[in-house]
Amino acid sequence: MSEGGQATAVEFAEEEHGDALDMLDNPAERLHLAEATRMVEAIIFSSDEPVSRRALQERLPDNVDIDLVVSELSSIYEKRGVNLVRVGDAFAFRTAGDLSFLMTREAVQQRKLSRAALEVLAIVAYHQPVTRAEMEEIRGVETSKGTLDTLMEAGWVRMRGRRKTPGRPVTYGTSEVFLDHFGLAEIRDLPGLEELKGAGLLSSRMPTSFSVPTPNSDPDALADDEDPLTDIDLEELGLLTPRAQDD
Amino acid sequence: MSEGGQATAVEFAEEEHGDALDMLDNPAERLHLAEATRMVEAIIFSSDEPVSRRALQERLPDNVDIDLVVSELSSIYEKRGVNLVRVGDAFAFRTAGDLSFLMTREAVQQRKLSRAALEVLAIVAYHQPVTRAEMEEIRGVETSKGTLDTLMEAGWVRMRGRRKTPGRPVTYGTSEVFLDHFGLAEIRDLPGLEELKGAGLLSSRMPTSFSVPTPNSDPDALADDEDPLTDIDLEELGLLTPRAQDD
Amino acid sequence: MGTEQTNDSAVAKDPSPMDRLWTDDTEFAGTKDSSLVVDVQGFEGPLDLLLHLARGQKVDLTRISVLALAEQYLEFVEQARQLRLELAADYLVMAAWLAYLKSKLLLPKQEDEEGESGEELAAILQFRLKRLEAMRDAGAKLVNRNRLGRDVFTRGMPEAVMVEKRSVFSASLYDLLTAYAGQRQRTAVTNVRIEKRAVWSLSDARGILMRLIGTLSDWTALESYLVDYLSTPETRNTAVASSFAASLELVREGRLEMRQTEVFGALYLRARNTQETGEANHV
Repeated sequence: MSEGGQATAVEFAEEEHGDALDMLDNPAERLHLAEATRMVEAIIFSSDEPVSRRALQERLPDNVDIDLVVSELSSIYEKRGVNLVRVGDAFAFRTAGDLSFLMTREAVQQRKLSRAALEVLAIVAYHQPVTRAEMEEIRGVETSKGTLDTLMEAGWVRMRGRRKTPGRPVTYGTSEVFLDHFGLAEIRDLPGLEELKGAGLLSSRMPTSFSVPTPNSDPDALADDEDPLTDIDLEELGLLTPRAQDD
Repeated sequence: MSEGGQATAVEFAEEEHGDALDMLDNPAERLHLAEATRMVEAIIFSSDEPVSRRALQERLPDNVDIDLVVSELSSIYEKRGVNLVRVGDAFAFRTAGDLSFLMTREAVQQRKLSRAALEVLAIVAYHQPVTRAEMEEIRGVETSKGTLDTLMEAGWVRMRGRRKTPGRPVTYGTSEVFLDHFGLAEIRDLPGLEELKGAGLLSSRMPTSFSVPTPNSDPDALADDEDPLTDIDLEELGLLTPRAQDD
Repeated sequence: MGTEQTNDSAVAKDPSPMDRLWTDDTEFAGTKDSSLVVDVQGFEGPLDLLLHLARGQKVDLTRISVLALAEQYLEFVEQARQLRLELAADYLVMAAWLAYLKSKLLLPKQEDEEGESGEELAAILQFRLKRLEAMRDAGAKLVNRNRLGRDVFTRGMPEAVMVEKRSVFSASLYDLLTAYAGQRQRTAVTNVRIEKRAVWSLSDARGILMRLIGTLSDWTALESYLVDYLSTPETRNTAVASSFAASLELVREGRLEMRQTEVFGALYLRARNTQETGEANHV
């Protein structure tokens, strides 16, 4: 709300709460005004920008007194958690000023995961435990360090251990957070080849040699050719700052 | 509450508060509730997506009774141009259904659902969790590639998990986006669900009660009834299951 | 609330392609393209066609003449074949089943008969038609509700990003799977060209058999139903060979039983009563 520019809560100084309706003696007129108020409320609510007086006039029946309706709506919302505000010659709903603290908190911007990151994530999920070299082999392109970092930062990918092969490359796998985010009870719930085909995600004309791996159901169990990560490994990888003496 | 529809007479002026407030004797409590209501109003109003109960709980003081506040808010908005609706375990403000005639300008071009897609969507919604094989059994035809894909892309259908049967087939169900889109508070609100269930039409197997119709099993039926099939109401289907004899 | 309003999307009126098919012979007789699949004409599979035929009887589905329905369907398939229309396999599976049903309904019930009686089979068919119709009606009710973005609208100017998800990144399972499938597909060398097939592959035959035996619990001659309806003269040999091989495979897996009373005699098949997937749970 604080960002509202010159927006000011619409003030129709002399008028008090609900006065507009009370002023009308004729029940039919009251009903008419009430209906028009609902319309204006819905229009302003759903519009993606402040709605001008003229725009309201165009969309409402001819005999509607826009000023009266707006003042009525404004008084209805006057003490609510949301107020009707005037921005120049237009109207909009804004969170009440005293509640703006509710809005700013936790306003974390969500970012869309890049295509490359999605691909890497999917490969880690299906092919885990998988090394970076293996990811590259599957994808056919080099995986940038940043992509993996992003996925680890998101908490979806974790280092599992080291492959017992020369160079002892780090193996990657998915985390609990990953399962949670994607609504999977267990990693085995990832759809297999037939399911992907059935859902129309994969062409039904894949070569017969094509396969989709089924990840091990226990994500924590190390494969036969995996060593666990030690603290030393983690330090080496820069993930663990050398221990300071506690207490 | 989700049925924000009756275009009946609206009396704004006198009904500023819902019932919940009136029920509270203690002025301090009333004030407390009124303030909490403003906060919830602001939070839900500010979002275009449904806000979950949990998210509300996290943002409000501990001693706030969310259910009470929401029901209060819901009654305040019941007859307004904007209604509070429940979507699964979340809440959102949506323009009132009876004002749709007014909103045509806002309407975004909706992707046309093919007959097949609509059929599959209905099957997923009413039979969930349902496997692809079961969908095919019901429709008597293979689901063409892309049909499920389209529904998943729209975000209405999602993979739910796997059936605990040999082959562990993936099961499908609907999402919160689906509920929101079709104005349903929960799956139980699907039109005609109870009747269909009662008629045994939601089971994957023919119910035993759905036995071979014997001649004259229904003495009240007109022999020369020529009603076209399209007039069959789902409720009437409930008559098909032989009634248990009353004692 | 919004159920009466006219709806532009989906399920408006049945196009009644059947009527065209029966009345406008010239259009079809003139069609030389034998690859024309009836599916394309507007039916969503054999059950849909049956439902359409059933409506022609103008009675409640419970009182419908299943025998007449089966005959109509078989006649339709016969016509289609004479017009050299290629019918999708599902239609032929249904034809085979209906031919079986018809024989059951016409023949007097034997004392030692196993499996469902003709009346029970007819009830199964009625149940399936009713269930499909119910789903179709439900779908129509669904799309005619007040829909978000068409009849009902959200806040046009959301003020804050409501973060429910703890995660900074947004991605759905669908996004993930699409990315994976797309990527694997790109890298897999897919220069496989599928020629228009004149043969039944083993997996075709298997699929068709599976669908067929799911509904047959009585001994059924492989040839008399399956091959008659499922194959054209040109594909008869390959159909027999593949179905035979596929049925042996299914016997081995314990899904099928096979019987032959004499050397070179007819082969009889029936499903082994395996418990299929349980009832769907409902919310």
